[in-house]
Amino acid sequence: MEEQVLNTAINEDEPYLINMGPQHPSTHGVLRLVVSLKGETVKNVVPHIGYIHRGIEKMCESLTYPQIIHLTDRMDYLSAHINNEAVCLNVEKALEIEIPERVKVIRTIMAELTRIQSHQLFWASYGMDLGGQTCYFYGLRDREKVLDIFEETTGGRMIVSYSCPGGLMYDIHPNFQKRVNDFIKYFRSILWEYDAILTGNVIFRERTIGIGKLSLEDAVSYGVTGPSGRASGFSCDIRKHDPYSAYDRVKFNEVLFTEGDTYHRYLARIEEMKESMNIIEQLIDNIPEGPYTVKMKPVLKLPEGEYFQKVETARGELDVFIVSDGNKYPFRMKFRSPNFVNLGVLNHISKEFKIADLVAIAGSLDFVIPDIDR
Amino acid sequence: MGIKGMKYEEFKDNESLELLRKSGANVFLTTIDDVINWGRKSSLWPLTFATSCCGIEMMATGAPRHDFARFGMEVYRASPRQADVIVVAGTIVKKMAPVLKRLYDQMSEPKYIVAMGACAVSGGPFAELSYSVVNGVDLILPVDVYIPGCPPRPEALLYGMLQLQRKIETENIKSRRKRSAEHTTK
Amino acid sequence: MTSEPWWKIFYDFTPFTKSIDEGLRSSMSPFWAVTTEMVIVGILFLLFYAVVGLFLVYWERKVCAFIQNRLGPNRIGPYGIFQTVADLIKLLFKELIPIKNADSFLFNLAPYIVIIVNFMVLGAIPFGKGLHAIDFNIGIFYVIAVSSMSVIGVLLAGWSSNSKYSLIGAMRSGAMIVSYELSLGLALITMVILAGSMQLSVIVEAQRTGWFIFKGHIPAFIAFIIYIISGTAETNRGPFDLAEAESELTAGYHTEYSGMKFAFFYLAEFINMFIVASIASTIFLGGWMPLHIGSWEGFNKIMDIIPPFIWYLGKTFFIIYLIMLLKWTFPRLRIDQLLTLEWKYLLPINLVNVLIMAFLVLMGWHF
Amino acid sequence: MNSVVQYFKGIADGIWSLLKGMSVTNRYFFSPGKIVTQKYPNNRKDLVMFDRFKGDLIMPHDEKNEHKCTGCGICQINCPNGSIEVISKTITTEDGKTRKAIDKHIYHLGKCTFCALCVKSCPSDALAFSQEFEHAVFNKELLTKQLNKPGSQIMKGV
Repeated sequence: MEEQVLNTAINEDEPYLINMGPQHPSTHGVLRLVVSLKGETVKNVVPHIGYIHRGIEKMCESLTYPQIIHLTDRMDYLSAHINNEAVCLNVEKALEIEIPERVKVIRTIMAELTRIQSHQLFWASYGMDLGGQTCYFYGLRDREKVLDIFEETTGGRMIVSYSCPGGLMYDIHPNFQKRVNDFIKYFRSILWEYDAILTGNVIFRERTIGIGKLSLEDAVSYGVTGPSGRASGFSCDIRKHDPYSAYDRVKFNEVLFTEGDTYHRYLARIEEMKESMNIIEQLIDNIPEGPYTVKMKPVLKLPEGEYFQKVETARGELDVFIVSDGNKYPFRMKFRSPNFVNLGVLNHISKEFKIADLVAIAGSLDFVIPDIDR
Repeated sequence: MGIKGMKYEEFKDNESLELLRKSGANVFLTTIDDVINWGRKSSLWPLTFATSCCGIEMMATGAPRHDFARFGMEVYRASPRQADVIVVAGTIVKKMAPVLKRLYDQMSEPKYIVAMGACAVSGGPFAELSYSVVNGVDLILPVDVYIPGCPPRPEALLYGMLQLQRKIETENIKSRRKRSAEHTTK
Repeated sequence: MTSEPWWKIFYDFTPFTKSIDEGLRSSMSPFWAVTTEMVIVGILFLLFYAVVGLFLVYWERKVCAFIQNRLGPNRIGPYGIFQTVADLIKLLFKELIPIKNADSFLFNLAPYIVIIVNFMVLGAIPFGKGLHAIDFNIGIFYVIAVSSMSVIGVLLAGWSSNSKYSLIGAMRSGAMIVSYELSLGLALITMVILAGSMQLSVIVEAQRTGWFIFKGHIPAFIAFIIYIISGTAETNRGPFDLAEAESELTAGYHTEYSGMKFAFFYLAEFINMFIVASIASTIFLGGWMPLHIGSWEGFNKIMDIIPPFIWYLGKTFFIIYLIMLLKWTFPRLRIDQLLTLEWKYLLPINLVNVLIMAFLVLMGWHF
Repeated sequence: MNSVVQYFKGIADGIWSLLKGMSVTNRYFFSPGKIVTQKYPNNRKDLVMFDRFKGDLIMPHDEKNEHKCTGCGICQINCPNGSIEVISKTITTEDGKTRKAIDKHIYHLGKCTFCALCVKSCPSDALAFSQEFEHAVFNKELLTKQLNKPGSQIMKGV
């Protein structure tokens, strides 16, 4: 047995394979990366997925449309509300229902809050990936304040299940506006700490600038969307190009960088938090009065046909595609999840970097594994 | 010894606890057992293992608002050899089940399993319709405490960990040995 | 025993230890007297090791908790001070997993090497006036020589566990410690030039009129910073914790260790930190010497009221806090950046610094 | 010459950025007033959940042990993952009519995802959410609950 061990160990040409995951702190879940190393240099990364494949698309075929909403929460759980919204918008489009203005505005505010809390968690866990544990605590401390807003209005901290076809599950809580205003004031006053601890830190900058460069051509051809794509200069913000809900009436900048390295993917998320706060500020004080839901039929049947809706989640473009045969269940349901597509680029951009850089690159793409596997 | 800040009667499921106590009744709980149990229950180091949404709530429990560290549980070990408890936070699918079993086998005795969230307790939203989800971790591993909720809020997780501490208190050498013998056959 | 009041002992332990030594020597042969003394000192160090180790683990957890806006362990004992005792009890009764295909002799040996090295260094540290196990005339040389041996334990641990993560961790740690040993040594040599002696008790005594960090002004300060950086690297602590980088290598070189063997590594890290801090406080901040400023007699008298070992502990814990603050603020460096930092920045600066210090001492420009 | 300036400028900038980070963490260490930790088991008495918090599904009973559930089974149909089972029976009312009534309203807490579709769809508002969150048990069977209390009756006028 001992000879065997010795023989396998010493071979110059053979790659040194290590398994990152399925249980590994840096993969943020049950992603498995088979990494071939030479010394500490990464030669090849092969992602193995399916460790949390739950068959959500197949399950949707035996659930009614309101029931599907609660499954979409559990795909990309950090953008739970935006996922709900995507399905709802698609169903509403198919049924040709006019949605009250109030609902549109509230959905937009909730979506932007969701984006903020997702990026806060990104900041927290990215700091932890790079070894700065304190970031994790500061990020989650501020995230709790968003979760409080969610919980007060929807009854769920993170899995909100707030939208439903035709409107919202409940009206907003009377405290909603005050809490959101308080949060924005607080968060604006605390953002400089994020810069002092991580963004400006010389070690952090050394670790991230110039690492894992993704060119614009590659970003387009791999279909990398969201902040990761926009850091490479790929103008792919659906809120801007194909506005839904209340995005057509707010002013905001699409965060675009051209460098496309790990640092700018990180920076894109920090800037997006600020833009999200701008969007919320424009909407929060003039939520139009009106009903919070449209009276719907007890059993929703989509007319026969194919329906498509895309939204911008915190990680990129989420497409929902429904094929209906006129029944109360969808005939086929397909989600184009941003994480799955973004994962494809990992091998391309992490070659010839160190193993520590692989962690930084994978962290900057900000995976949510259940969204990859669905 | 009990749990600081919460009375015995305020806990749920005291019946199962009494049953556990009785099962080891022919061996007296010695002072040594008490001391060992005190050590074990006061320093439960969890494995960093999270599959889905419940993992984020577990992270939130470690965050300043709820602070796992007060119970001495903030030492998340990435290596299963050094961990004491797996908090199964999230769905376990059939591809992941052997990996989880292996992680459990790699842990050193004494080891505990907490099923956190609907998916780990019973398969949750995926139990009926999905073709790939294990309907509850208790099918593959001996679970000590079940924490329902989807996902359970951090306080609920803390409550579950207090329940686990109470369970550890009832153990003695004999029941410990019996338990580990059962585990290896399962 | 002298006729001085009993509390005088806290200011000077020399008469106390001397009387014990004389008592022993009068009742038995010199060989047995020395052996008995060694055993007593060994037991005392063992106790000290456990207490300081446990306290530092607790202290670290509390410090990071306060930095991170939370409470930290507070449920076991008042303010949670028995938290680490509970950890110890748990680890004592935890299963030790034998690793298949591991080199079991080296695998079991590695934690002990780390621990033994720790003990050897502890012996050379002056904890207070007269509280000094061995007072070498080459004290600093001994400390540098012995403390660099702990890397052997780490390398053995990583190599013998036959795990890929462990091996990478061990190799990183090897490369790191070998290079940082240089700056550590040079930073100390800078101060040896100023002190004119390698004997730790002489160095402390030389700081009676002012600590070296003030005496040697700029070069001493640079040496202090370099010493803290390389000392942190030497102890494998963040931001230089590459050998056990959790997000990259799960637990680095001690991935496969469980139970008490893991606890040895865990404790050794903290004792190492204590050693680095106490050497820093001895050489830069005057060890047990109270804060004295030149010829201010009154001020010096007031400072003398506080017993020396309190001074020593205070300074040491200040530096430990500094090292902890570093760990809990900064992200981790990459291995090539770590070596760049050493070879491109610290080493050249250090060499120039040694020259400047020598020049200062020659010209007599220090205070 | 330029590279020498760059070298020292790099060092100075680096140290400055590190000091900025350390000042933040150091400030938090010395301001214990900013600690946000809630002491959970000790603050149970005054721990109030938000009123919309979904902790547990309940069937409110009034003091006469009466509930509003008619046993129609709409909640069971609407539940996406089968955590509700309605077992109904036929009873004969006082005026001689036979009608459907609830026998057992079984709720699997271990499966529930708190999507609130049952509460929203109930035509007679018989279901509600409670703020209870302490559910952890040692025995999985205890998570299956019967929501209607034994011997309970349907409320008049529902």
